[in-house]
Amino acid sequence: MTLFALIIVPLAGALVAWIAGRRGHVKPRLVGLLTALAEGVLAATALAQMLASSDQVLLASTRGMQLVLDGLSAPLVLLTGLIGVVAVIASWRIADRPGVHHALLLALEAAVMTVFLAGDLILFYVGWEAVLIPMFFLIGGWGHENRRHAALKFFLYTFVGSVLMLAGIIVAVMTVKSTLIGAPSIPIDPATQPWLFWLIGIGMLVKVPVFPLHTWLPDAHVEAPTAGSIMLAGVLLKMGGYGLMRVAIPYAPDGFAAAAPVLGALGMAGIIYGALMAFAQTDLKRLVAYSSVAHMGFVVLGIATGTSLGYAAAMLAMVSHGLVSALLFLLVGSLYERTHTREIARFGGLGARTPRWGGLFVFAALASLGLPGLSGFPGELLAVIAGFGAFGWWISLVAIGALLGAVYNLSAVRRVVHGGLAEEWSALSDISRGDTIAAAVLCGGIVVIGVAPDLILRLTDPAVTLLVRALGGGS
Amino acid sequence: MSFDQIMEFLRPVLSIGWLPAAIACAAAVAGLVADMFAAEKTGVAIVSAGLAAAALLSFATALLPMGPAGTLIATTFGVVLTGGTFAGLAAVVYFTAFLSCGGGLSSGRAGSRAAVAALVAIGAAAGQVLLGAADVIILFVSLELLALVAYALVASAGSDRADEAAARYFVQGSVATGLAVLGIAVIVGLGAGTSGYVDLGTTLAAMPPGASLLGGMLLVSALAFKVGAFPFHSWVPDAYETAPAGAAAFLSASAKAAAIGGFTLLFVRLMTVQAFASAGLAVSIIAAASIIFGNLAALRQTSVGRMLGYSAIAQAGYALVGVCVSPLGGDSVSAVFLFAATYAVGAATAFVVLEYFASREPQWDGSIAGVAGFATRHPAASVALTIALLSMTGIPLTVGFWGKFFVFYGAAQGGLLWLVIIGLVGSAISFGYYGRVVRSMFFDAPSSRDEVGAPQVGDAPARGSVWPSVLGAAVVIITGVAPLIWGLSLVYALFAFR
Amino acid sequence: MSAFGSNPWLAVAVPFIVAVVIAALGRRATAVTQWVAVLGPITASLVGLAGLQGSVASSSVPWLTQGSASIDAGVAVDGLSAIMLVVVGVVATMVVVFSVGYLEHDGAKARYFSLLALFTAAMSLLVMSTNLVTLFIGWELVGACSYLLIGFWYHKPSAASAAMKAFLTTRVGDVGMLLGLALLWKTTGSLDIATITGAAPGLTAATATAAALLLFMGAAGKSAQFPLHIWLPDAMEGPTPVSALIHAATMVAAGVFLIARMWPLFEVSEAARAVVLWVGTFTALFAATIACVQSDIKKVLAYSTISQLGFMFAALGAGAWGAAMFHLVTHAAFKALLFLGSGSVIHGTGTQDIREMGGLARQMPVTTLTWVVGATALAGIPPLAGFFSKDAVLAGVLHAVPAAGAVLLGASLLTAFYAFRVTRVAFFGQSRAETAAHESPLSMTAPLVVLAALAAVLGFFGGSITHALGLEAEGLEAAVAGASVLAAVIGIVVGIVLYAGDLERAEVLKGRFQRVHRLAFGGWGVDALVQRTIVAPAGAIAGWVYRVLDRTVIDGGVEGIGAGAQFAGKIASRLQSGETDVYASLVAVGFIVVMGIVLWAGR
Amino acid sequence: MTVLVLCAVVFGIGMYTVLTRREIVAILAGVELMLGSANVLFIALASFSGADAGVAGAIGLVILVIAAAEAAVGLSLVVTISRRSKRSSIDELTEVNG
Repeated sequence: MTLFALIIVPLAGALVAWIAGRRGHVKPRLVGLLTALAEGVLAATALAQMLASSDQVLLASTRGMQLVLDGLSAPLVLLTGLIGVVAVIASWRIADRPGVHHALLLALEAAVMTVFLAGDLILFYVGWEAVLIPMFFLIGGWGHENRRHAALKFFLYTFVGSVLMLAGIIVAVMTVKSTLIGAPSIPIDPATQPWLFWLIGIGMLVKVPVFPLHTWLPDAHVEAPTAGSIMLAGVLLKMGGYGLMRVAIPYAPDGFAAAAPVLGALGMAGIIYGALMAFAQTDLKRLVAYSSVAHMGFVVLGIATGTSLGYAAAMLAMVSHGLVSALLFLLVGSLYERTHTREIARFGGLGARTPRWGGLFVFAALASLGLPGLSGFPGELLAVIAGFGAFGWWISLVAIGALLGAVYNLSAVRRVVHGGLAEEWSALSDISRGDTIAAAVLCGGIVVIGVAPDLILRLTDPAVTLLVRALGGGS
Repeated sequence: MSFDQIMEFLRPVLSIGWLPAAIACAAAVAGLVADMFAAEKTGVAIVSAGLAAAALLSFATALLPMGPAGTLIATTFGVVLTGGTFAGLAAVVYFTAFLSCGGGLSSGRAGSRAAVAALVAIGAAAGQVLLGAADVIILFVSLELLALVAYALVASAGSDRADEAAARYFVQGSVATGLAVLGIAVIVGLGAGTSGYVDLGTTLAAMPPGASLLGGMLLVSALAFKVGAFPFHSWVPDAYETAPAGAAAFLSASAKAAAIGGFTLLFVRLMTVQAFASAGLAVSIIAAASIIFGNLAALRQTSVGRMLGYSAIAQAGYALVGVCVSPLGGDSVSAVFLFAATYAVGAATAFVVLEYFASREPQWDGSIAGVAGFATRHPAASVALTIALLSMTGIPLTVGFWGKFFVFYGAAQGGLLWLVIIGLVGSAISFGYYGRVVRSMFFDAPSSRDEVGAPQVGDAPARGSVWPSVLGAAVVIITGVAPLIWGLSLVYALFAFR
Repeated sequence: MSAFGSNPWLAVAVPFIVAVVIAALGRRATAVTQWVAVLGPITASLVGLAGLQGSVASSSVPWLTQGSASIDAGVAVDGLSAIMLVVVGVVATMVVVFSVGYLEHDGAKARYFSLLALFTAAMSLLVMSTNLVTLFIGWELVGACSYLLIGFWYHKPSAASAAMKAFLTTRVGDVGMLLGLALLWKTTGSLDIATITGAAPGLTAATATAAALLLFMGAAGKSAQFPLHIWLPDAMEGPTPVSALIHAATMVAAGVFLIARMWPLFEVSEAARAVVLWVGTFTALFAATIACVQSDIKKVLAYSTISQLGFMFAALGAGAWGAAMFHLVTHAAFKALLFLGSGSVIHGTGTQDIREMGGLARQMPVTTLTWVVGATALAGIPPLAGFFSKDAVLAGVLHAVPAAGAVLLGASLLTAFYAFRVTRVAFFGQSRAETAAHESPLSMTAPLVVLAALAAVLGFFGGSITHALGLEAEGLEAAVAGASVLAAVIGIVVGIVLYAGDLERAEVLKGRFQRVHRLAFGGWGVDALVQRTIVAPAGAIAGWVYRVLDRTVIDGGVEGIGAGAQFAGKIASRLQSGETDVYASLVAVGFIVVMGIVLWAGR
Repeated sequence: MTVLVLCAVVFGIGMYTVLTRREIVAILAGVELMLGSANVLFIALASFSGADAGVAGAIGLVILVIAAAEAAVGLSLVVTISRRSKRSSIDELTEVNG
């Protein structure tokens, strides 16, 4: 029941928020916040129920769908619950149709939950596409200058990827004669698998996004409202990595084996390329957007190793990126709200004028560059270790990427937080209280996972081991 | 009484296959009479009521617990299949016709609305017959009746552009009719007057393969024209753009769904004959060409109606994807029927919203850019249009997804993965133009504020009501979500081919 | 003591909690919290002392587990880490106390003291780790604290750049170290230090060398060895107490500690040891030459630190890692003393340029006295601490590779020279300042006195230090000691004589060797070279790739596909010309084509 | 055989008329020619293949009726157009395109 509630509660909340939106601006916000909080509590409850079950799997089904919560989805469901709250807080001061805005946010959350909880392929795809609609409206309705183009580009680009995925899913379902997600009982013809893997995987790789299928991301991020960016980077991108592990690889393990080197190369390319591109940016939000490309490169790299360590790396990297990118977008959004610009060159010296914001931004940058002790590091470490086992010295390229990661993050700090304060910001106020609380929660998460990554791995371990065993690989 | 008992009780009534068609025709006549003696509005309302009754009746028939494989009604020349399998799609034909008229046909010319409604009702009846035709002659007659209704509907707009489109449609249609008559001449003539589907297989097999193939493909081409597939498509954008939106709703939904159904059933028969072995390939190429052409050409359109016209060509292509594997039997035929139904509901809703827009925004020129800001002024209709367009794109949670999913699933099973991929990518592209409408409605500010709400002088169109749009959108969503809750088998239940 | 002995985590936890508390209480509470900050380092040194008594339990928890693979986070205190803990604890305590006076009027004190406490926690973690991953965590965290403290004064653009440079340069080494970790995991299946060192003899020479060199990369970055030394002089932009703690006594010595810690691995690879030796030796001489010409008092000390670390690496490379650790300890004392002394001078005079000082001995007696003790120790004059440890280093290197030893001897001559050059110019002679300097408050002079005392006596504890490391203590060698003292004396004399009076003689010399001077002043051009060949192109390349590849090619391709579809649509809709005859013929032609396909396919 | 040739020729003429003439009325005539010839073809083939004369006749009659209805609708369209916009050639009917 909890699993159904995870999908239905935000939907109901969306409806209420939408209705409440017709009676003033405060009510929909409260509805949004309460629903998001309830969703977070539900996620935690579901997790507790899962842990209490004997095989660490929670199932629920109707005649039309099956929902599953296991180690692979649990961290992401929790993450979604958390990021949902942050997104609501981040959009607290939206004065333009707040009811609809919050309704869309909650609907988006429900859709993402559907993806992570889906136990059958049809439902998985339904959620996958359903995500696009609220996101399309969030970008287009509350975005910035170029939102019209960005909204459509986001939709079309990812949609093209997902219809190819649908073609793959159709083939898989046709062969396996079941829509339930899991290792297929009827193995798929090895000759089919190579192209089947890419067919299914392409939609996920676009979503991740992997180099060179990434260019929708910066456009979407730059134009999206803060809450949209937070959801997009925080949870939507995770659908890609999750889909690869949950669907693409189990259905076409041989195809994956053949594709693994290419995937690994794409992951590494993303790490270096994303960092390099982030370094080249003059727009702070675009910089953060490109950093996602780099971070998600570690996810792809980890998955590409096909080992349980690599999977663990991917899970950790996804959770971490969810927290870190949400924090960064929250901060950038908060800054934009007060300055109405994202132009890095116009900033400088904000650390002195807005110490709270500055401190948080420095923290976020350090987390983003993978500082040990913070959440980014365990994932990157495992990805490097697992990658070294799988790809050998090629991994030194990742090391270059890690270096570049420090370059763009620190140069952002130098250009925004350090230095002399520009005249125009001499009266700038510091980050709002609500945003501070949201940021503090994220920071807390980042530290906790950085200090005790085993909390996540203990959840994922059984599921990952099972998945990798099906691949025929060891640890 | 349980549901089953009620249905058993009603069975004698529900089994009368021609009853919905008769009701529709009667309503058409009653509507015309009412138009003469009472208000035009009353006439339209009477026709709408008749269509609603016909739709409900067909729907109830479709729900009949597994009856005989359709009731065979003897006619002068052969048989018409009704009930069972076809009732589901027939219900959709009537329902979309009902949606078309339900809004009062407000965007049509004053004075002609009741006549248009009557035409729609007659057309819907013809559609039901076309759908259930089990005889080449019946097929031909209903096809022609539908065609004549269509010409008249396009012309009913009363504008120069509509006249022109109707004339061109007519000329093209006549050529297609010529092809159909030639086909009948060959098939029925050489077949010693046998026109029933039951014997069609044996008759054709006995003929020289070349002759049977020629006759069959002539008929197929005539049907492809009615469906609006490439390269028989040219009339579609013109007609959809210039016809009154309510009439266009009928053309794009009821007429097309019926044509697809008729096409499928004829094709399934033809494919039993050895000589037609390669016809499947031809249809799949037509399908691919329609998808590619329709989707690409729609991208450049500036008028919403015309864009929907081009998109309808692509949608015909998706239907044909299902048609070319329909000879696989059972589920494949159901898939095409399902697709036709889902598309029809979506298209009807879209055009009904356009009609509503046209009636409420006299300044609107029908362009995509012109709908800017409608979302704030007409939220319900805008949301309805969005839902309809998403459904036609094939996005999940709308019924359009299920239609496409099953059609493509069937095609994949038939080994046509290349066609599946073309179709799916085409679906993705389609949001490139559907999305532009949504974007314009929701994200763009109206270009000039002062025109808005300017009092209209003279021939004011009736103020259309929004409920048909909402109803259509609700059906799209409810039927789109329901299978997730009650299972996929629900999807098939109405359209099971048995 | 037993409480500290049984809970080694306290050395990490207490400073960490202190850091959090200080940060949370914010700027209003700094009057109290600045004193709370000493709790951290004191705890660390107590744990270290407990460790020296051999009474510390080890403790570990699983940190990352996946299936059968497991990485534990563990701490334990053995002799090596106990020594480091005490060094860290004592110096940090002094620095905290000193900072109270030094930063009396700074508005961001909370951040400062919080970071100092955090640094202590990280450093404790680094030195106590039983696992390379935890070590690496501490390793990076001290780097981050260093970064944040160098850039402590937000408004100074030079500080911001220096902070970034420091982090990035050390990060170059760190990514090498990360790869080393990956390699060790692959070959030994563990990152546990004991496991690795146990397995080291079984490794192939190539693997051991690769792993050792990768670890050395990290060490070289952290300890500012050539060519990764370029960050340390710039790091002087940070507050001076920070320089004393992080960039002189503790963090920069972590590289030495790492190699000492992983010694069995280095023992296997002769090639790696040779690299360590020669990099250390070269750096010692190289940095000393630069230190001779700097005019910024902190820059001199910075290059001196680089040079002294070079001594330690040379000793490591020569196999005398006990000597290296000994020198690390004494160096921590006298270099922290010198830095804090320079801080006191800067506090008193308001300048860092020694040419603007002079005659401080009268105005700042305590500072001067302690400074002279530190300088003498640095120069290596008995019986001060530097003499003993440097002697041990020289002896070790001379025995292993005499040529390197000779170079180091030259370097120690230069060391003595620059130490007393600064002493002479800044503290004696006529004052060149426009305003009179003043002696610093007690909170600043007290740490100076304590450290001076340590710098004076620590040399006598060489035996116990080597003993604590589990090594045999070696006595002084008269020949080496003599040569070393001789070199030191020559250096001191030259320094004092050359800079006596009004710097005229030095100016003459400088004028004669102007080009050499300029080169040496600029660090022999290494910095400029890196700037020209790596830093500047990186930005340009990134910009170019973004514009050309990302925007034009990739995204242009994507948008191009869209535009292409639009164009195709334009062509397609041109078919729809509006001509009735064309439409009608399409039906006929369409039929013919369909028929053609059917016939063709049905052949 | 003669009938077949006749039908082909007449159908061809009809088609040619539809495709080449510019006046709508002429096109209408062409259409009628096509339908008529096809109808004749049907009757011929039916009698050729020995179909029941009654059935064949009835079908022929139906086709005839349809053709007539078609003509009626077509003519009314022509009348409407020429009345409303004074156009009679298809060359003037190219406003709706793209």
